[in-house]
Amino acid sequence: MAHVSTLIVVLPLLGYLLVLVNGSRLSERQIGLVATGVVGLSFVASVVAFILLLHRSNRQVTVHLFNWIDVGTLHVPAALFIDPLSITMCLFVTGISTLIHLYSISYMHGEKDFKKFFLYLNLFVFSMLTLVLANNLVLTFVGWEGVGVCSYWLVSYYFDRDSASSAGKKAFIYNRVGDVGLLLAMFLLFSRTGTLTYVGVFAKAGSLSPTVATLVVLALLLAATGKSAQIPLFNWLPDAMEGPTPVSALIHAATMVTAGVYLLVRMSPVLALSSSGRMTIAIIGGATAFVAATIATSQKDIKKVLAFSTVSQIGYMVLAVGVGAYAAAIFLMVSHAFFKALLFLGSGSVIHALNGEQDLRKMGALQRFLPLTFPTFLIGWLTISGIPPFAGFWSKGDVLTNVFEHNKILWVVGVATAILTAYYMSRLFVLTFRGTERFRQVTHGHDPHESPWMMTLPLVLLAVLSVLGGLLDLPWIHHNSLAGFLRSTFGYVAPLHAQSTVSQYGLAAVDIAAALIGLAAAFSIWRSRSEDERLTPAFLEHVWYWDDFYDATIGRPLEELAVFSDVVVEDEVIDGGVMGIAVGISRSAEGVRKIQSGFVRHYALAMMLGTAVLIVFLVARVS
Amino acid sequence: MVATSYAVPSIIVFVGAAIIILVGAIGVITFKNPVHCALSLIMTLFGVAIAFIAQQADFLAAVQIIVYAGAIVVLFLFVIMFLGVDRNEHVRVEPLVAQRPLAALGVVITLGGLIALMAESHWVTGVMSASTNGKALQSGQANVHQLGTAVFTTYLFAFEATAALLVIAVVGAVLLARRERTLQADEVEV
Amino acid sequence: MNVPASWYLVLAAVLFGIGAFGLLTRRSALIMFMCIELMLNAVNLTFVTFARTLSDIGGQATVFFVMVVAAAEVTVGLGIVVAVFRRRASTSVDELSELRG
Amino acid sequence: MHSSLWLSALLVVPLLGSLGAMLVRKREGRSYAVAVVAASVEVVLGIVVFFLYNNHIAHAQTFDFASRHVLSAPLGLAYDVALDGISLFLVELTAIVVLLALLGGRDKRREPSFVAWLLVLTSLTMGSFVAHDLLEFFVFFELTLVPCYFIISGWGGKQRDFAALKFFIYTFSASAFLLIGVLYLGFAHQHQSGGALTFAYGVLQSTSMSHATATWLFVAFAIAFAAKAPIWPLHTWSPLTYAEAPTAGSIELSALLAKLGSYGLLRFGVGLFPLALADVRPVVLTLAVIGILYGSLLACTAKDLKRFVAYSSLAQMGFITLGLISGSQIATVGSILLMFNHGIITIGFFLIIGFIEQRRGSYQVADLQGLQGPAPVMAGVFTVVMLASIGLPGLSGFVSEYLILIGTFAVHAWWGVVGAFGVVAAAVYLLWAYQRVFQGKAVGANATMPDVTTKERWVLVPVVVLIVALGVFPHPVLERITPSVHQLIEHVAPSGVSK
Repeated sequence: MAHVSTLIVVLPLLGYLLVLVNGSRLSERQIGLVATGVVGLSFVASVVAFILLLHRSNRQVTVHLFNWIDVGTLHVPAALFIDPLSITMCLFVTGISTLIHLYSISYMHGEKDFKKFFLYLNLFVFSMLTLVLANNLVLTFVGWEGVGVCSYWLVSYYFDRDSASSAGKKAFIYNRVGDVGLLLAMFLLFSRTGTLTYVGVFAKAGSLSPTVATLVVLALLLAATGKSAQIPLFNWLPDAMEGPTPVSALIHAATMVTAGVYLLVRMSPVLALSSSGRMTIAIIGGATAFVAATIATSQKDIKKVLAFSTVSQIGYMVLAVGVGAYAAAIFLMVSHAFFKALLFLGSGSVIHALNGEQDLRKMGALQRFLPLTFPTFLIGWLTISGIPPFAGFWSKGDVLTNVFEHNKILWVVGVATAILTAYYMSRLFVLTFRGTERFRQVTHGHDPHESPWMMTLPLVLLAVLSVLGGLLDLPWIHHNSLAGFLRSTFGYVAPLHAQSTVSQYGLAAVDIAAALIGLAAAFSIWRSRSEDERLTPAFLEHVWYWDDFYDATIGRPLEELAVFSDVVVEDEVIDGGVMGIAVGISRSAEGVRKIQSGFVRHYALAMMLGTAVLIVFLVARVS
Repeated sequence: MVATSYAVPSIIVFVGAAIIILVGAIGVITFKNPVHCALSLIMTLFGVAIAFIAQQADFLAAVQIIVYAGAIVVLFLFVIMFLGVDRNEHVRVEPLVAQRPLAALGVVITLGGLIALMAESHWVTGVMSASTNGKALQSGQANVHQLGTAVFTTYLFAFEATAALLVIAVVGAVLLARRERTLQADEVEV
Repeated sequence: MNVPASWYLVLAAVLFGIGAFGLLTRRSALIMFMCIELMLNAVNLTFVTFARTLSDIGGQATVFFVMVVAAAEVTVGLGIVVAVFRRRASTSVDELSELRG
Repeated sequence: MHSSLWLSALLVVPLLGSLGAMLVRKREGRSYAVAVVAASVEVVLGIVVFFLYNNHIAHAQTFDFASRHVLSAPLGLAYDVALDGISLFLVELTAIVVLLALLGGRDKRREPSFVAWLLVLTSLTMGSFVAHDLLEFFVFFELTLVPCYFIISGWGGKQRDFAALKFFIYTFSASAFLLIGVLYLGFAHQHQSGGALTFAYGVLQSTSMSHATATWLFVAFAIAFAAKAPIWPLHTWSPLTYAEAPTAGSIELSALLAKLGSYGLLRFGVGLFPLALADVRPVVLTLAVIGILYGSLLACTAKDLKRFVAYSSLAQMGFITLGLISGSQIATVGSILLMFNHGIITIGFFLIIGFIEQRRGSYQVADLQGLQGPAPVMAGVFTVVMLASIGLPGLSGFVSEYLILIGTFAVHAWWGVVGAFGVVAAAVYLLWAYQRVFQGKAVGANATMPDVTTKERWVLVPVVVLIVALGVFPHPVLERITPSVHQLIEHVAPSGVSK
């Protein structure tokens, strides 16, 4: 067990080091295969660890590697913690990573920094697994920052484009604001419980006062909003689409952005102590889901639509966490990873076919040119829209059912978001694959061509997973499925009211109806046109002017403060004071220097007279 | 106090030494020719040496003759000859206004003050300095031994420091007096 | 019995005064040095006198060091005079007034 | 207890090297070789001392290699050296800095004097860190100004004379307060004990004094150390000086000499005047967080890379000050670790800036763009150094910053919170600089700038290795620092907070 779980983490790191050291001697394809291979092996190790864990009665294993930081009362080991939650995360992270690595070999073919791309990607997987498998908050923070910096590198991969480098910087800084939340949560927990391991914190969680617990939960929420792109820190994610598409699929859809949700779920025993904290989480989640969905309806860039869709879906997960439906959140996280990765990779395939064009207005009628991309994308679309029997229906349904029990208003918001989701995804689908051909200018008149097998194979596999993903946690087998497997890791599970079958089916019917409404609306509107100013208002297209708001309230004032400090405070006040003393001294010296005649005998005379005065003084004292 | 209560030889020695010293000193400040000044200085130094012997400072008297009169004044003469400045200085003219009256005033006040202080003060403190280690100076004995002991025990640190000082002074003098070469590119002038 | 200490002290004071006056009035750097020697000798004389009256060898030890310092001072001082003379062909200190304010 | 000869060797080897360098100055490049050899010997000695120091295992008194020789009893002068876990890493840093500064910041103009001054500076800095006597420390501390002055004024940029003068007068005037404080303390102790005048650190620690006296003395010490560190608002000499100094000089100044200030503040400020801490702590903590935020803010406006590092150092010194004044053991350990880490990180920054300046003839941000294209290795190393400075976990900066913040938070929560936001600020200005210099499209001279040569790579290797190693496995360092800090905090504790 210990060896296998260590392997899960170490393998990607090994791949990183291999490529780093030997990279210049390997061919492009070899690099790709090494990088993909280690992640694949890591997936195998995860499966083995999963099976081993299933056969244990105590499903919590700690693997101690070495003492990392050891000062006074602060003990931070580098240790892994394997339990149902972390192994679930490992499975889908390594699994999806393998597919996306494979896809990238072909997608990134011929790029100048091919080697660097896979270096970052392997390092990312390593960091993500560290985040997931850590047995304490500090080590989680290592992974947390590691994925952040890999995301920074990969977003600004095309560093000679200003937009890419700015987007990377923005992503990192927004994340950094969130990180302060995680830091503060750790500081609070350490000062109150004296430990930072999950097990230790949970054991002492009962001793936290309600105020402290709420503060911790809010700090964790801040961390989650940064990493998982929630209000108020969500607007870095759309910009992050500047990175290559596989990166968007892996980091900015399937894995990294769900880390915030993972953290909240992981800390569920602390969340259990603060109902106001959980309520805040639920509101943030619901609001994000809705706001992002409205924005997604008006985006013109295919990847931007998917990005806001990701924000919206993660909003659902956060909402689920807020109402205590942790298993539902994880269920949605896993299935979302399947279908969103599928959609991103599919869009990547489309972009690839159109020589890098991402504008929806320049697509259309691609159905017959992309024989494999089209059906897989179709499955992805239906899944995210919430059409049964695909995974999305079950996972989203699970979330909404739980929300319905806790808060009717949030449920209404959730359903409205579901309608919007079906709408914007259908718009995307229609504009891309149906309607009229608008891409001839981009392809210089040629027909778009389907991508090679390395790109389509992952699409097919992910499509299969999207179809079957619902099996993980069907409502009537809750106890033997994902929810049952995970239950032991949650500190507090909302007591499930014995729901009447009628209300269960009723809720499902509402979900289906919402999906169909959205679908129908989108088809009727967008089948015949590719743009419409009235339906994509500038307010939505510009993300509710969120960036401008931050710019005006934080960015610009800080910039002015910086300039003010530089010009006035630094140069005039502080250094002015210092130099003022110097100038004062030299001014008075100007006056005194006239005494200096330059004749040495004058000086000697002055000394002599001074001595005379001193002696007179002495005589006066003695007598 | 009556002069007769002192031994006549010591009075004679004192008066003789005083005359030599003062005549020499006045010679130093009045002669126009630097060579004459230097010779007057030797005279003064001899006088001081006599005063040293009269006060049991035998070793210092010897050093006074050897180092001062012998080495230092010879050095003066050497420089005078070397530079060829044995010319007359315009002693009668004083370019600096009021320099002489003020100098005289300062000197007179200082002298008067010193003598007044001497008359007023009580010098005997009874506290020995560190050098004697509690043992008083045995008057009337040769004190070379005592002086040597003091210099090489209590004042050892100072003694070593003066050694360093002399070396530095010699090096400095050599540097100052040698003819300048043109500075080479790799040399720092700091 | 030796003559009283005060006689020597007065002698030393007068010697000091003469030296000081010379220092203030003569312009030749060489002679100014000689005047300084006079002043140093005056001080030495007081030290020796006090060493005798207070029966303390410390006074004589100090004179010893004063002599060493005087020797060092003359060495460097004359070195400076030589160096200055090379540039100016004069030993008059009144011509060296570049350092006026 | 090991022989103090090791420490004396650390002091003497650079001096011998300096002498040797001057003796062989006639032959081109020979002085440089001699200096490099001396610096390498110094590093080897440093490594030996690192492994010999085992008091943390032996549970002995934490000072090792100690010996005291009184030079002049009446003056209280003594040669007194000792080493504990706190000074150990500053000694290591001193050795590493001089070697890397020589290798990476070679300046061929009047090389013999340059390397000689560098080595003299090393010896003096070493002396300050191992001095176990206040007066001795002061002498070393002050003397470091002399080689610095000549290095800046002899080999600096356009405004070198002004910069050198400002630096000298600024820090020299501030040190006057230290001298007064040291003398007062020494005489006060002599008065109390009735014994001989002594400035021995261990002895003076037991001086009893009133609350007000302790506060005044602390302030006197703190002014000198704050100007050296620099701590806001006594920092205004540093941007100009760092910008004007030659590469090796900037490295020495910010990587090493700045640490004299923070080290002094901990060892002598905190260690000698525990009584004052309760009163001065809020003030110093506040200055520290102002320094963090203010430095970060000004780093964003910096127009050249050296000023940029100067302001970022101001922020980092703020973190160090925050930790060592907090009275928390964890935070203090973090501060000492950060002193070392910041030294290594700064070497990395200045080396790369030096390489850029050498190639492009400028380190103005406006002149540089897109360097990642032509020089990926340089950009990569810069990224590592930058991320370490940001405090990315897994790299050295994180461990130290984390310890400082978590320790400070436990005892003075609000300052810890504000400090934590400094972490965001660091990301803002560092990424800003990286974007402007390394990202974007390289045109003109920027596009053809050569990447680092193999030789330069070898200079950068130790920097990167240390950054990664101390981030992943800081244990050997922490275990040596912690007992010494524990002892210091125990001494301070009765009057301050202990946690």
